[in-house]
Amino acid sequence: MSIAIQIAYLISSILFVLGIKMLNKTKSARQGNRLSALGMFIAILATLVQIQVISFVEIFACIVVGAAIGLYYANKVEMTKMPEMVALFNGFGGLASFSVALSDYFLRTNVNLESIELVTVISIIVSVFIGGVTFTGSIIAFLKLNGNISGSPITFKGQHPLNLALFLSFLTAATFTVIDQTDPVLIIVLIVISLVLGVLTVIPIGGADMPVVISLLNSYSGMAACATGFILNNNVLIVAGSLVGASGIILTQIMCKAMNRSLVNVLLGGFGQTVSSAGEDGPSITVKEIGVEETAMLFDSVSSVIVVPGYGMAVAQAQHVIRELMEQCEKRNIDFKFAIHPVAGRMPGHMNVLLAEANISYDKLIEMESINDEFPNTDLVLIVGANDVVNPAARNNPQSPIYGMPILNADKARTVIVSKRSMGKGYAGVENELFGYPNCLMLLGMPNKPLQK
Amino acid sequence: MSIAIQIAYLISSILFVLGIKMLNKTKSARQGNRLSALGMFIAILATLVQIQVISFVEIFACIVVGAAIGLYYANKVEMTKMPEMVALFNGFGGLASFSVALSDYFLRTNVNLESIELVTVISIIVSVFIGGVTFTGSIIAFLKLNGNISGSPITFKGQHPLNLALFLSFLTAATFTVIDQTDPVLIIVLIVISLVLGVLTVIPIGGADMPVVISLLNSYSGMAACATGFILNNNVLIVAGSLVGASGIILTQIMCKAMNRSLVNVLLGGFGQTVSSAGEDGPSITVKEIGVEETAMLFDSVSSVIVVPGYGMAVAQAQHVIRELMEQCEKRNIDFKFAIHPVAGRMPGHMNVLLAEANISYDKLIEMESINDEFPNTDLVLIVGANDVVNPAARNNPQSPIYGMPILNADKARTVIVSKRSMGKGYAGVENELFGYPNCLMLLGMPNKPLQK
Amino acid sequence: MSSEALIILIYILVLASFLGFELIAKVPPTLHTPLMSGSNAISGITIVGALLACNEMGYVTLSKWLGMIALVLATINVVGGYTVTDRMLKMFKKK
Amino acid sequence: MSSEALIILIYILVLASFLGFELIAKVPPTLHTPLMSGSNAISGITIVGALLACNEMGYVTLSKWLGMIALVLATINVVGGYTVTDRMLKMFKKK
Ligand SMILES: NC(=O)c1ccc[n+]([C@@H]2O[C@H](COP(=O)([O-])OP(=O)(O)OC[C@H]3O[C@@H](n4cnc5c(N)ncnc54)[C@H](OP(=O)(O)O)[C@@H]3O)[C@@H](O)[C@H]2O)c1
Ligand SMILES: NC(=O)c1ccc[n+]([C@@H]2O[C@H](COP(=O)([O-])OP(=O)(O)OC[C@H]3O[C@@H](n4cnc5c(N)ncnc54)[C@H](OP(=O)(O)O)[C@@H]3O)[C@@H](O)[C@H]2O)c1
Repeated sequence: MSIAIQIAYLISSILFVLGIKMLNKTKSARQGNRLSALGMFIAILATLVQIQVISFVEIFACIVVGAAIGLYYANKVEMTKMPEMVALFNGFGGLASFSVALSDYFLRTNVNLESIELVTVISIIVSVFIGGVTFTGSIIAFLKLNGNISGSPITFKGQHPLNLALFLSFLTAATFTVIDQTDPVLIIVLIVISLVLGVLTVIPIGGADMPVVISLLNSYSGMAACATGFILNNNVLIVAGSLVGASGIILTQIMCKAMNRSLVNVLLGGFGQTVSSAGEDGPSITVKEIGVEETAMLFDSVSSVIVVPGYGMAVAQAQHVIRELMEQCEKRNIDFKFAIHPVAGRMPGHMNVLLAEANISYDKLIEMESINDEFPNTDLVLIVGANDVVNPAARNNPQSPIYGMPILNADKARTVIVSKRSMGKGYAGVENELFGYPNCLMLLGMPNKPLQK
Repeated sequence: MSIAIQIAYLISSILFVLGIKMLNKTKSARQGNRLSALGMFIAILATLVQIQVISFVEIFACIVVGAAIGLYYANKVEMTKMPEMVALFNGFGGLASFSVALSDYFLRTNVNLESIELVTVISIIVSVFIGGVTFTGSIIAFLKLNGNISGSPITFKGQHPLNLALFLSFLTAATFTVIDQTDPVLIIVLIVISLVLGVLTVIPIGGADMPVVISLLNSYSGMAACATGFILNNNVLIVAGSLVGASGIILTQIMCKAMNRSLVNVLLGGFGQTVSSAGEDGPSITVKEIGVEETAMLFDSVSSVIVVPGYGMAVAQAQHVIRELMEQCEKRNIDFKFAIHPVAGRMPGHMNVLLAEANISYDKLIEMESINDEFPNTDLVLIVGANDVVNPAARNNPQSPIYGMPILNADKARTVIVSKRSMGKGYAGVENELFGYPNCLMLLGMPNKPLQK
Repeated sequence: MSSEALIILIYILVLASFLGFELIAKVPPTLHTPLMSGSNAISGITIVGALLACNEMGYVTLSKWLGMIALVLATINVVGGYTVTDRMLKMFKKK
Repeated sequence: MSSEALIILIYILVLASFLGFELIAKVPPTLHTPLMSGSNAISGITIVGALLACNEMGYVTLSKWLGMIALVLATINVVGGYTVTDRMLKMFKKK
């Protein structure tokens, strides 16, 4: 490899690091993402310079096709469909690493007829495994989120022992592959087990837990890129792969912590079944309803409003209506803010993206820690499609499955209006006692309609 | 190099990283320092295993001598003498890198008679330069702080052009060394210029600015270790050296920012001369004095006290008296806290170390940002030997040289008592208008005496 | 690969992982969705491997086809990932 | 040193420097004095170079003496630096 190409790879590694570093401020984030894209461009150019020219036509054809598909989906997808999109792309990334590893394996065993070095064989096996699991796992996650297959956990007896048995078989086959590198049967066994394990580990997990799974699989795709780096002895793959690996793990941790569940608990699956039965025997709550007219009148008499958005706002696409409400309130000098819970919605930062889409300035979105003290001095809290993230049971009721999860203290405000379709439960499947509080009024119906006062 | 030794170096690099990471919490800091020491121990062991056994006696003799000296000073030094100590050790580190580079140079040119590779020659020259500057620069800093030579800036006409000329000569000699590697005259020129430049760049800087200089030189000693790593093609030197290099640069930045001066301004030297003249024509301030008895009486009537320690406390070693005061106040249920300004004293974190020495729990030491809002609700603020860090001119007076520096809002408290020897000025050499405020009382005399009520 | 070369790759792996943890822990929750899609785009770096694999065309048919599949998929991942992240970040505005 | 080996050393330099900046920016002001003396002790890693230089004894007298000087100084830096940092950190107590 010539020194110029090496330096180009070094520069693109630095650009990836800087790009991620600049994501730590909203102001610099966009430029950071562009730097990171520039890094990718440099890495691709350097690689193109390095390879022989014979196959340029095929290469360009592949790139054009890939870029066209990528651009099309990236521009078409709705903001509410982000989790699905990341899942799909992530699956593609995993399959790419998987294919590169296999391509390299067949080249080495069939043409060069060299005995492959230990490190390389191991890296190939790791890359096939992680890449395969990432691929099928992400596709299942995508199908669940997209509603193509049922979002409810698919469990069967002996599931975990079966997974364990498959994993042990994989290890055995891997060991034999290290010894006899050229046996095609062994490599097919490795491929099949990886793909099957990806499916089996994701199907028992409920659709609502998919964001955690996707974030974890994102981390895996980074690790697969790392393993490919070890196969090809290429530093930029290792640097970029490690950064992605770390990113996925941290996001996963953040989500689990904010949901007050352990990663193991999420991965073992079947969440939501025990809870729904527990919810039934709770005392039925009597609520006070409020109509659209009365709500509009209430707004005339307040001076400060905090909006708590939740998953329901995302589904109903109510963010634009809320923007209009905000503009009207600001015309009347009503103080108007948003309280953003770290796991409101179904993806970390979900609400921020949707509200940004509706053209709401990001300095109006206040994070949980900063705004929790302000609720007691607030005249009116409007909860739009949020449920779990304002459930006081997380503070008061040690029996509740969400006990200990940090929540927004919306119940402390003078008046609370909850706008949602029905008395339906949220993600965690628990009753929300807030709805029965004396200062709480229910505004039932699709959240996007009634607010058009 | 055998694989075992390589792995040992890898482990010690990881231990250095973890050690510095654990310094981010007071609780884990001590263990972090020990992990880092363990990393050093492993690196030394690995190196000993690697070298041939012929010279073990000399090596052990050197290690024993060095360890004895190091242990002796480390256990003897007073906590107020920390800046001097770091300066001295830092100089030793620089000289060590300098000697290693030269040792390697003479070996390669005289014995192996090989032509040295370009990268290695350049690394040797860089290591000699940085190591040499670090050595003499640190020694001058030590002598200034220790009072062996005058702390006031030593300036003469043509100082900066002379430094520039020397630096350019160095570059010229370095270029020729790259071409003719074996010329002993050239290498002597390089050595002499490095050592002279270290002296010349530090003498024009005032004694009070030495902490900034030391922190910068600390960064240099890390870079020198890095350069040595390039000479010896050794990763652990590069990792450890980079960490130290980064640490020194950040601490330097923090100090400059908190003093509201640029690094260039510090390094060009001569600070304090213009300022003292500016101070003279300010209106003379009339102050109200208070005696020891009256102070004791005041303490009887208050329910909350914040102590603001400064450089004067360090010099007077008043921290132990304050601890006693704290114990008496706590017996009477008076709320007692410390407000720590980031550049109180003469070294970052200076006050924290001294108060810790006096056995004061670190959760009583509150940082500036957190405590500034509490002053208006505080009955009594006791300023012990601090001056610049509570000077309201930094907020009010755009003409003041310290304007813009963040300060502790001690003047907002109901009553302020200032305990210092005289009406003397602080580090920045400016009058403090706080002393003339209606709520401010002066308790003059050595701060350690009068507080023994 | 010599053991020295391997160790050095491990150094890079370890340092980059530590660095990744430190950098990402600082990203505010507001930006977690763009972070997820942006880092997903970075994982498309495997496109470098795909290009090298395509280059093996003509030698082994299987390797060639696998390389081409990998190239198309990795390009989708890279181009789509960066574009959608940019689209999202463009919306974050302060008024 | 081949250019490949050099580039890899630069990778390590760059990653470790970035990591250093991130880690040290997180150290609270309370611990800045111990940080200064502790990182000073780490810079004594040049002791590894000093040991290797001492090993060249018997070949060139000058190299030998320079190595021995370096070894004594680096040992002072390492042992003294860690000891005094430990002494300081021992005093930080919460009651
Ligand atoms: N953000 C993340 O990263 C993340 C990841 C995984 C899990 N989670 C979990 O998600 C929950 C988020 O809390 P949240 O308060 O934002 O929302 P939520 O509690 O999950 O649900 C809020 C309300 O949205 C309405 N809703 C549910 N599905 C709907 C649909 N398809 N169409 C229209 N409305 C629908 C429901 O009320 P109605 O039926 O009455 O309208 C529900 O009560 C937390 O429990 C959190 O742990 C978050
Ligand atoms: N911490 C750092 O990292 C650092 C580094 C470089 C510079 N600085 C600068 O140092 C200053 C620190 O402010 P500060 O409020 O702590 O202290 P200060 O303003 O420098 O001085 C406080 C008081 O200490 C007394 N004093 C000075 N020398 C003394 C001595 N030899 N013996 C006894 N008392 C003496 C003086 O009052 P009396 O003569 O009346 O007793 C002086 O007014 C800031 O200006 C900062 O920018 C700090």
